[in-house]
Amino acid sequence: MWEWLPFFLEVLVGGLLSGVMYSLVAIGFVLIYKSSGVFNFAQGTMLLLAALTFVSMTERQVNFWVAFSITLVLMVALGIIVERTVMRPLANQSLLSLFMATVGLNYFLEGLAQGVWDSAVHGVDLGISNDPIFLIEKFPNLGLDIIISQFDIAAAVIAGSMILGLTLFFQYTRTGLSLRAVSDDHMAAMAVGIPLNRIWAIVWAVTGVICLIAGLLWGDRVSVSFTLTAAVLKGLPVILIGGLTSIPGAIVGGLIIGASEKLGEIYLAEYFGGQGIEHWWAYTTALIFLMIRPTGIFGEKEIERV
Amino acid sequence: MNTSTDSKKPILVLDNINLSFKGVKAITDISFNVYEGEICAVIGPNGAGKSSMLNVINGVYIPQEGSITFEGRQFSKMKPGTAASMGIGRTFQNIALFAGMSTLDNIMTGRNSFHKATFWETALNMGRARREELASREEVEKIIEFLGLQSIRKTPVSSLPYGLQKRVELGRALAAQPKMLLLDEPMAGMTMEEKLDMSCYIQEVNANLGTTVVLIEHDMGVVMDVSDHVVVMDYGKKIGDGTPEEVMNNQDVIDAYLGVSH
Amino acid sequence: MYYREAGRLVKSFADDRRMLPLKEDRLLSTLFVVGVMYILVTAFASDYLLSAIFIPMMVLGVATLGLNIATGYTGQLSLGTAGFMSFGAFAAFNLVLRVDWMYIPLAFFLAGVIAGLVGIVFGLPALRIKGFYLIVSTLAAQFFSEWIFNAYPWFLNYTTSGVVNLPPFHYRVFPFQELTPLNDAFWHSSRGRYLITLTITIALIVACKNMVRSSTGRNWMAVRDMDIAANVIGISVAKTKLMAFFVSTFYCGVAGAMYSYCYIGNLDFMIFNLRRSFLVMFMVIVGGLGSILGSFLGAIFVYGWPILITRLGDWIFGGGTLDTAFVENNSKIVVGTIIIVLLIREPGGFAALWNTTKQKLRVWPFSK
Amino acid sequence: METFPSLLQQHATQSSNRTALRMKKHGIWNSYTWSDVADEVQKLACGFAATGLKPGDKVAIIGNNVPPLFFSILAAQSLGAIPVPMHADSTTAELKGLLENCEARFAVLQDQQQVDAIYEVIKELPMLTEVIYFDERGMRDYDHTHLKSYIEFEELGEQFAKEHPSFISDVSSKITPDSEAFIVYTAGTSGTCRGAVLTHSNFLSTGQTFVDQEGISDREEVYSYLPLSYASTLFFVYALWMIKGYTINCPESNETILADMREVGPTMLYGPPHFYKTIYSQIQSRTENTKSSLLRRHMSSLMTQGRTWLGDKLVFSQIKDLYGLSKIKHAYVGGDVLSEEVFKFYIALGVNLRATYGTAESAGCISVQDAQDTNAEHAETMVGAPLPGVEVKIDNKEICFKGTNAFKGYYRDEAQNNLIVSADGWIKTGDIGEMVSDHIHVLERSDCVSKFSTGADFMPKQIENAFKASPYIQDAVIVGEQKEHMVALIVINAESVGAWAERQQMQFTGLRDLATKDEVTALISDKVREVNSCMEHVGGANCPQIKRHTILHTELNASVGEMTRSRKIRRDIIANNYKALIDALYSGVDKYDVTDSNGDLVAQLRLQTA
Repeated sequence: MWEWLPFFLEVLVGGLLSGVMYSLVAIGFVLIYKSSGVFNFAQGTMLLLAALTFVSMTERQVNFWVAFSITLVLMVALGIIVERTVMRPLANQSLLSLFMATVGLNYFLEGLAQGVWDSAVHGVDLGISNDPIFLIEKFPNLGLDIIISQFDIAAAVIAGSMILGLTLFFQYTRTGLSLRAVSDDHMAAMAVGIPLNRIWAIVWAVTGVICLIAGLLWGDRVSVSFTLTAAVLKGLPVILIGGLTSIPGAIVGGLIIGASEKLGEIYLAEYFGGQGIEHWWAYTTALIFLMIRPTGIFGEKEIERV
Repeated sequence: MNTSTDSKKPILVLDNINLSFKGVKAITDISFNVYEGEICAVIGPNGAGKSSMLNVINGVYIPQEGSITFEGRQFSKMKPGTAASMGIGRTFQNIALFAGMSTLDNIMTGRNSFHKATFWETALNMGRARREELASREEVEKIIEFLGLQSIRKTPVSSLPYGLQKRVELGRALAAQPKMLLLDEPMAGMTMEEKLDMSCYIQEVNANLGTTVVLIEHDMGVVMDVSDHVVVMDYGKKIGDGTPEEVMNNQDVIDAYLGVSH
Repeated sequence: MYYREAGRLVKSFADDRRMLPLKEDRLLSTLFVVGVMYILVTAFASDYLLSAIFIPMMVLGVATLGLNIATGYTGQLSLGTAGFMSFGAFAAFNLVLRVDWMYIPLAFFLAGVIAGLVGIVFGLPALRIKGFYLIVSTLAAQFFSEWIFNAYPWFLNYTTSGVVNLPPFHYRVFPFQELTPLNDAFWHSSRGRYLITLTITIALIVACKNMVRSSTGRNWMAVRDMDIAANVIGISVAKTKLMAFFVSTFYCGVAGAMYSYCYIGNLDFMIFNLRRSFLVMFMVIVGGLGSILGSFLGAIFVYGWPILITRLGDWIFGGGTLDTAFVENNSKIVVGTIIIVLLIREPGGFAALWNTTKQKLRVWPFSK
Repeated sequence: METFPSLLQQHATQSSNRTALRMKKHGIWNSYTWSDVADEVQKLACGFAATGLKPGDKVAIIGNNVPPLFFSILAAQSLGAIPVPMHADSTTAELKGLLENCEARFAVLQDQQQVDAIYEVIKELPMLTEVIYFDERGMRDYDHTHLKSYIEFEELGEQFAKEHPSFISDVSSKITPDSEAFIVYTAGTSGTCRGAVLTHSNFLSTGQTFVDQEGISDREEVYSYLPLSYASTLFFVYALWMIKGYTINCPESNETILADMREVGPTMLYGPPHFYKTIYSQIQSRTENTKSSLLRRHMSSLMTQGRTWLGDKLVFSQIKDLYGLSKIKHAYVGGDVLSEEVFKFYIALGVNLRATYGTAESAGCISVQDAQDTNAEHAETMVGAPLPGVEVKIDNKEICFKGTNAFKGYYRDEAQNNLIVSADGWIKTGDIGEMVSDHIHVLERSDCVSKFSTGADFMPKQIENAFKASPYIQDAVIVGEQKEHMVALIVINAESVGAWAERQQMQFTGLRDLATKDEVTALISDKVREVNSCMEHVGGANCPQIKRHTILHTELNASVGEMTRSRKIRRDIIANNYKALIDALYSGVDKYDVTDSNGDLVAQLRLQTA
């Protein structure tokens, strides 16, 4: 009677693994939301830009690591520039206009990325083998007959370690503490002499890095092209489920979305006249979560002072 | 108007209200009555929970315990909408005007409950919508005249000086023709003349329209002049309740006030 | 400067709440609408101008106005505009297809209503979810629409290609049309479609103006500016938000219907994608949040810029030198930049610029 | 020969549907046609009759110029009673004095404010039998034994009308041009008020000649915000209105006077100097606020070269429009002298501004400027030839007149009558002047010629006007009577100085603060030196100088009598109120502390030496 279980687990694990990727991207969102108080809509394109830059260089026979580091520098620079030229002038503006600014930025970067490089579809090869692993062979005693994509694991590991690093960094370093102070209350943070601008710069730089890593991993998985941006948009339901300001929330949210997506696709698609529900399923999941908990799992309800 | 509260029947009864945010007590076991047609001042040091008290009365905050009885209807949790529809008007400590609109429109929104026309009636500017607009405008103009706002009728409120904004907010509350007005520090940060004007307006509303007024005020002078009934709060507790004179001779009140500076 | 304003006595409240209080404005706008838009353009504009410039600009303007009602007037962010447009488009198509007495304008109207109802459904979360969280709901609407019309071929009348050419109007523009000299063919021609679009657009503008100058609009803006205060003075925030969503998506729906019928002349769910939602949002930002005029200025600019570039390119370097990719990226960069600059310098968008100039002229030669 | 009631009947019959009166209320302009006016007057008249108003009774009319008060005046007059207009915000004491002096039997009040003013003294005025108020607001809890609301008054009237339908017309038909039409109390910069008794013909015959001479049409839009308590207002607004039947427009509130005037766009305007001064100062300071060099250039060249065609199209017609002056055909300034600079400015701007000359005793008008005067040397003080039917002579420097506008005498003040009315009917105006080619040139009010202790004369008002020309200076008071030199008390114009201070990036809280700022004191000191040097220029090296001056921390206050209601300063009262300060100025100290009643420091004034 448990014959459905292995397959279920297989799907679940697959989902969770890809969920890790979402978490990675989501953390980028969360960091910026904590510091600048805005959902950085441009992240998708930043990611595309990173991947595209890297690929275009490697395609031009630039050594992998050279290309990697150049892109890294560029992304960091981009992050800082954006913070200087867009976010800072708009500091303590309404959430709406901040968001719209990132939307505009997104459009701008899109034009830039495809203007500088091109809008063709590229493949990335990070040299990670994509052979499936038959769990039953590796660990017979588990007795689970599941196939897991090696690439997914690798990606998950990279992403996971990155997440871990970031989490530690923002949990324990001074910058991290200041960041939390900032996200709690800009004014107060400034009052106690926390250099807002530096925090912002750092955060945006870090986001740049995240974009590069995620961009490459994703690029290898589903090729570098415009579709990346849409994929990144999934970061939105993720952090909404997690609660906009919570790093752990981002991780959990990522896993939830990843899993629910795969499961939904396998088990529910048929009830919805065929395939393709993954486009909206994630958002519906998020919606359901929000209806139950309007501020996400880890997000806390703020009292409206009047 | 009258000073002997016993002869009057209460319009608002608060029965041991308890309110806390995330475990932090804001209001503890507060009970008091507000009598029909009186001006009741709620006073107390900053952070005594006065504003929270008003927020409880018109349902912005939901108290964990206690009940609110307004005109004989008892509520354990009042909703802002209900409060408004029952005739409770309100102004806020830090002005809560609609920044994007003119003085006129702000006061007009105060009359929303009189507008029965559906959105499509307004879209087609049909008879009822048009009539209601004109009727409201007429009423609002009376308020504008009463508060002397003629010269800023069409000025966006965001560009008005503080004192005037407070007046506009009062106007918006009046537009709903409330039975009871909750005024949260209506004279805070005003010049002496502005304060005098404001207290005149409040007293006239109370006298001529018979509106019951509950107001929070720090300026003891003003409180003593205008109010028939004073409730004193400190650290979320009620420490005094009675006529101004009674309250002023109440030892707890004196102690509490020696602590705070004006 | 621009008008003499001394000696204007407002003699009644009715006068005072006119759409255009100054009679010069009334005169000019009537002249513009009747003289220019109806007579001159209809008479002399080329097919290209009509079907590639005027019609799409008006249609997109209406969509922008729709989004503006939700976002600009009520402060509810929405990324589902294109999705709602597609609901309108498909509704209109199926109404005309399946109800044989259906007249085009009626179909458009009902399409709007249906889109509006969908809008309410996806707006419902707004009652529980606040502010920014809401966009997940609208995104869901967007992707849901993209999916459903793909997943259920019934909507496309089982066309395999995914694109259907629209059924001919069959004398369905208005009753007793057969009695008029203007036949089916005319209404299919760019002129006919232009006239339909123009008329509907103007009607929708007037309706919107009526709403925003009445209690409806005031409640929207109250909710936008400070929903707690709105609630305290007795405005039902929930009702107001849903109403705004309905009206907003109604406009988008009608825009969608016109988009497919009057502009591209076929029905294709691929074009109502997220990117289009964003284009419309750009139009709102550039044109100006909470402004009817702005909605159209924005639409004209964002839609017109690439065309302008291409034209200029052809004119300077000779035909077809600028490849579409360049034009596209160029306009992305330009529009993106303009959005950011506007948000920093003039959050009110083009409309605000226009109004400040007007104000300057009023107090000319003084500065304030 | 007409009377006010008969004129009303004419308009009511001949042009019944033409607008007689407009008043902005609740943001819109409500109109009364002539037949409306007639009806209202009829109602009120019946009310009066019903409550026993007899011909010759005095009716105090207390309030601003709002339609109901116009109607009350007409109503009283059509019963042969004598309206006595009084100022809306007079103090209780003032009102009591006036009411007693004129033995008013009726008082018509605008609203609660006036009721409050006389409420407690009603009992002390046995003569006063009926008190009627118009505005219901705030009146509910008053004891109504001595009060009647307009409503109940009107009901009595209707009752009466039923019983005696033709009563009013009968009575009004008996009124002759020579019967009393008004008692007007002289605002008098000098001491106590006296009631000048004026007849219908005083106003109407003079008015008729005035409109003929000036070509006033019956299509004029007249803007009227001035209280009706001045003879000049009664002449220029009320009398001319009744003669020509044009339209009067009244503003919504005192704060909206200028804004509403723009909405009206009047074709005819009468105002005292400070009204024109206010607009002038606003234009000046707004000009300095703009960055537009174009505007600056044109403005600076305006006074020297006048208007160029371009300048007019680009700048001046716009400015006129902004202040509702673009349709002006006739603008009159009266009651006092408008400072030369301001006067010249309006002329240059293309506003047809004419100085008029008149006193309460002359029904508000003796003469008006003509083109010849406006181009003359001292245009602002050349007030034209006497109106037809009015004679003027100079009797040892003092201007005297007689003629159709000569009043009947002061009410119950024989002594004063004998003092100013000579046996052969010449009436002393008390103003010093000369005839320049049979045009009157007003030099100074006699009671304002001051003497130094040295015995030398000086004329403070001329110097004060020189100061008032500056947009930064609202009022100036020159003191020097029985002293060896002059000192000046200056009141700065909060608005324009404030704007100026903002341009200098100064921090300040208000007038009180501005008045003691270094920058401001410097600004004013310059002006003082300027005035001194120009006096030297005119009067030679050894002419009197302003040795010391200070900026007051507040405006002069009409309610404590420092100014007349028309904002003419009352030097004697000011000298008295500010005695300590003035002594300090003479004593030579350079600081003066102003303290309030309980001794707290209000402001520390800076006493400057020029």
